Amino acid sequence: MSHFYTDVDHFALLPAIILALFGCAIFLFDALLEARTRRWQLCLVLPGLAITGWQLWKQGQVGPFTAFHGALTIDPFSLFFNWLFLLTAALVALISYRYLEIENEHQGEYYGLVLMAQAGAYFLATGTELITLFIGLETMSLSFYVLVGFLREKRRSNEAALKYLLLGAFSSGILAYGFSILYGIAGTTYLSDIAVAVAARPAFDPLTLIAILTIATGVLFKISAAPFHMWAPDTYEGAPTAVTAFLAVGSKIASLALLLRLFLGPLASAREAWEPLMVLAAVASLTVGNLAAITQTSAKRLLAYSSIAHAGYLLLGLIAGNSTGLQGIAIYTGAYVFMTIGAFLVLIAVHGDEIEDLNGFARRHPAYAIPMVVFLLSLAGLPPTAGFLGKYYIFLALIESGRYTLALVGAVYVAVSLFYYFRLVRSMFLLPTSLTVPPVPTSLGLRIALGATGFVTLGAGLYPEPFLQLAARSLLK
Amino acid sequence: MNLDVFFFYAFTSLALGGGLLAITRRSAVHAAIALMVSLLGVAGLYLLLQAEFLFVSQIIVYIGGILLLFLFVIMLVNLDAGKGLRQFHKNWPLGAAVTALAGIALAVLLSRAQLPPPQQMPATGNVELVADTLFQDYLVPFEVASLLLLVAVVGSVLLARKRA
Amino acid sequence: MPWLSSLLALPLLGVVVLLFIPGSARGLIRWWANGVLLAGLALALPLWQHFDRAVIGYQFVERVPWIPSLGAQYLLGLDGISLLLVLLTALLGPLASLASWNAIEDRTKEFYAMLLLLQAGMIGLFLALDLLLFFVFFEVVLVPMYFLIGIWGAERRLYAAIKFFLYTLAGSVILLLGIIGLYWLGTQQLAHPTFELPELLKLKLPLDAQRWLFWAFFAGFAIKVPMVPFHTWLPDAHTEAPTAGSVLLAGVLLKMGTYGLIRFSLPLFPEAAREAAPLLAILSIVAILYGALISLVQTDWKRLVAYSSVSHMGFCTLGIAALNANGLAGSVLQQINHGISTSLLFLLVGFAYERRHSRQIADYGGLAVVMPRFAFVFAVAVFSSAGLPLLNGFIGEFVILQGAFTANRTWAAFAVLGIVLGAAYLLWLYQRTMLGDLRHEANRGLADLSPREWATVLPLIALALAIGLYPQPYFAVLERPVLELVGRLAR
Amino acid sequence: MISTMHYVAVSLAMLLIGTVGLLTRRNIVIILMSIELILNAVNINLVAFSKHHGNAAGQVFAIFVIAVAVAEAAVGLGILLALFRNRETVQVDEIDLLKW
Repeated sequence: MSHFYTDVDHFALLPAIILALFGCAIFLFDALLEARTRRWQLCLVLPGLAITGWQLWKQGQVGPFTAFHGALTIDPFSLFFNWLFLLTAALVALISYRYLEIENEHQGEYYGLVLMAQAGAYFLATGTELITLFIGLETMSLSFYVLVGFLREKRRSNEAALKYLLLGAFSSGILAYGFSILYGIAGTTYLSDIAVAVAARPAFDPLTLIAILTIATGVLFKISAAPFHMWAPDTYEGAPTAVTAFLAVGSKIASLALLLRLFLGPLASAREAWEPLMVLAAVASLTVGNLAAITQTSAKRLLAYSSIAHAGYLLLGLIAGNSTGLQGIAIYTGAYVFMTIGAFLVLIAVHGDEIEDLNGFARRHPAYAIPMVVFLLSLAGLPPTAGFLGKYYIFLALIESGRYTLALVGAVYVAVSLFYYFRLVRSMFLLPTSLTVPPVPTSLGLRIALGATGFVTLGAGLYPEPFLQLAARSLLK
Repeated sequence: MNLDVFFFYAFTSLALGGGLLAITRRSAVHAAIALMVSLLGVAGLYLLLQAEFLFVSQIIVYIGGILLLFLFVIMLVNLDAGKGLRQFHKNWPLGAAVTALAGIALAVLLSRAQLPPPQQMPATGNVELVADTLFQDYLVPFEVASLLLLVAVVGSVLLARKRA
Repeated sequence: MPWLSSLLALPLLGVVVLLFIPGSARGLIRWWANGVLLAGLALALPLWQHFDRAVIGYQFVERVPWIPSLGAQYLLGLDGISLLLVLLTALLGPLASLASWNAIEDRTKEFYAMLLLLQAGMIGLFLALDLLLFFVFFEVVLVPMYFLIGIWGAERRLYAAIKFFLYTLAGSVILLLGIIGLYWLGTQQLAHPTFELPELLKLKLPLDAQRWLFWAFFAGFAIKVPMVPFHTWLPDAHTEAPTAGSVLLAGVLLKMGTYGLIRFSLPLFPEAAREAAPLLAILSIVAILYGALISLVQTDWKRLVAYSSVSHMGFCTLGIAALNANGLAGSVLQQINHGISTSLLFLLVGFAYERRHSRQIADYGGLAVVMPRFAFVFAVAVFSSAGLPLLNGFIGEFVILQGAFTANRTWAAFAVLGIVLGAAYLLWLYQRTMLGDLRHEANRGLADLSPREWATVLPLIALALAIGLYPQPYFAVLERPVLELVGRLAR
Repeated sequence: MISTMHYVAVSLAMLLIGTVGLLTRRNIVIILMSIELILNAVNINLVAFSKHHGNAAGQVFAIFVIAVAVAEAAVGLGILLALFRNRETVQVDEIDLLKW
């Protein structure tokens, strides 16, 4: 091996290589398949993810290390997020195929793009260098733009993709502008060196402030936090439901990883400058997300606004700034993956986007409706579910750090959120069936995903110890 | 007046003037031409900054590639059919106001900014220097960029192709 | 034998088995659910024998680590206060279920599943000695009750169900913040994280922290009781709920608030409690009088009983506000009494509703002519609720008044006025529904109590008489924990 | 003499022009052009800082930004074509970027 591509480098890059290889294989293999046999693509997707997981596991066996002169860092942080991406991608693949068949858009490229998005996300969790992070982010975002527009015949899907692309590209541009300022400050793009340079500058240094403002704008866009959330509802609504789930989970937590890497890394020393901004964004997200969700008539839009509120809770964990807060973010994101995908997969089973479409669903399909109650309780943050633990840790972190008002705001919005989440329960259980009952696209994949998400959401709530241990080991160094 | 200063202002006015024209034109074709002017101005700035490789890339990739793509699409979908319609959002003052506020804030900050002391560029040629940096320090993004372009190709073909 | 866990697990086991019974086998479902609840009662009753009245602290304690990272445990235990409430729950569960035998035709399986879940949640709540576990049960109870009201309730059930849920939840999230705050202070002082009540009782909290935490806990419990400014969810929920829901809501769920105040708020934050007691008392008196006055003008039978709950729970909180042995012991006993008498009232209203499908008082009148046995039982219920001597209500209210009188004579005077008003609206209700001539032809053919209905009301009547005639055993059970609590409050 | 800060100022101006275009125009192709302007603003910064710090990292970053610009334009125009196929205009009122 030459000196600029060592074994260590290879080891650090391997999961992404595997994902890319399987992605390419899927693109090629697709030409051989008929529409009806396309679900065989899962035979490439799932093994690809499994091998990636095997590599991640091997990475986890060694201690933290860096590769490519520090461009990549394999540490508990990266592993935690990569495992979540892996689970997300697997669940999304499982819930997608029947949905796409019904929508008559079952193309192999779909799975390839899912893997490519995950490969991009890999660099968001692992990268510790600005260009790597930027290119990783763009690879992921680009895959998402295409996935959102995947229902090419549907205008809603086109428009959603276009809106997402325009605002996504804009936010990437602003983010890149912030990166360029960081480079201007430090003369290097490696985060560890930038951290030193930023720490050496005085408090409230103008250049650092510009970098913080622009980077915060860019990243808050990506995690759909207010006031940069305006793309989310339309995009979530127009995208194919399986992609909406992927977007709400994969894209959000990958961008969260980027946000944490930047604000707890190079920008950590400027906390007093960015903390007020984050407080504003968090409170705005909670307010906008929760209040706007109340008035929605579309279940997808409702969940979109609720995901804005979840971004607010995650930011609260960052604001608290102690180890409990980080642990809270880890637990919250972990729970978020399962409960959100679970909720969207039930929407896929309902085969309708409007809240009305859920009417009487519990009578027809209790096996989907009952887990949905668990997901919604978890999203609201009630015990005994995984979502409760996330909120518990976030509140604990805020109280530990003396931010009582923020804790109170967060707690009050739990009650507000229950109101709109339970509008879905009301539709499913308390209202009579609507006249037009669409077919339910159940499939083995959907059932497996339902079982897995339901089991984790409830199981982690009833016996959380293993999950807390995992989370404690992941974000704390 | 120093020649450098003259060129700086000349290229700057091209870049910014072209940009302003590009976002205000009614006709998309005119906008594209204005954008070309702007990008040429930016390329000139690269030259002033002794980034020859980027100067060439800017001209080939942007003006040769991206702009052509724009024009191609404009012709294909007959964008100028919409010329008679309203060109700005109903709530454009909001967008403009937000931008103005952000601009003022950033400008004020920028006017107080202190850069670290400047360094001298190594004496090696620009292309060589860029190549060295790219392939030694930035191998990862280089490899990931291939993924990025692959996604772009697959995605744009997928979206643009007619249903079989 | 892990006695308390079995008590908790039995209804859950019942739910699991129930899931495998086909929904069409209604008879089997009914028998099974009622059997499970009855078995739960049979399991709970011997606790009364085995409970050692001389022991200070908790008995039958079971401790299993649950979330070691947080220091939360699966910690169950009983003292005299919780013993009485557990027994009340164990009794009311099967009665509520039995009363619904014919009333629930639609989605029977789901109904009984919810009832069993609710039973597990209620029992767990009174057994939990770990604050986090307590909070989990506090929230868990909401979901089945939401469905009970929302699916099997009356016309405005959708509104009532979500209103009930939201009000309680709004209080409980603030309670959660209080629990977290206490936990955080505890972690600092005890050097290890814990939610264990006996451990947390060792804390020395500064007055300032006590105040904040007291009011946070208060928010959660006061909405649940409900105390007066927060009571507006109660009439809707009680009125719209099916009979079983009303019985358990009034009989058990309301006690969660008062139980929480006695179990947590007072001993954990004694100084803040002393400060807050006058306000608590004033709110209680307002509740007593306001609830009684509103009851006077009700035209809806069930709504009247619901508002009478506001008034009666006011007595329970007044006893708590007295902060002395009589007040507290009377408060606990009155909670039991209210559970008995109000459940009885709701059961009877339910029986009448099943026959006539009307809750309007004006639609009845002279029922004593066609349903003499019903009228007799209703008389017992009304007398018990109004606090007539020789029945249970009298004992509870009397002891509370003693406590209140010791604490502040004015409070007692106003509370007495409440008793008078209570007698007035209850007796007037009796007169309008049972006495006089049969005004409506539709009422002429009404059948009297069936054996199943007798079975549901007899235990309650017997208990009302037993407590009224010979209350000593209950006070004996309460003596230790109440004195212990008074000791803490006096310190 | 022209300092690095001059270039940074030009870059900021360009960024603002792009942002205004993006937030006020309805023609989607012109919005895409605004994004190109923003990315060019980034590049001016990067190249200027690259000279300032005497290393080529900024120029390398700029190359990647150009690659990203190409990719975004390609996908954006692809989506535009798909949309155009379903409706015959690109003056899209529904794509109101400021709506929330």
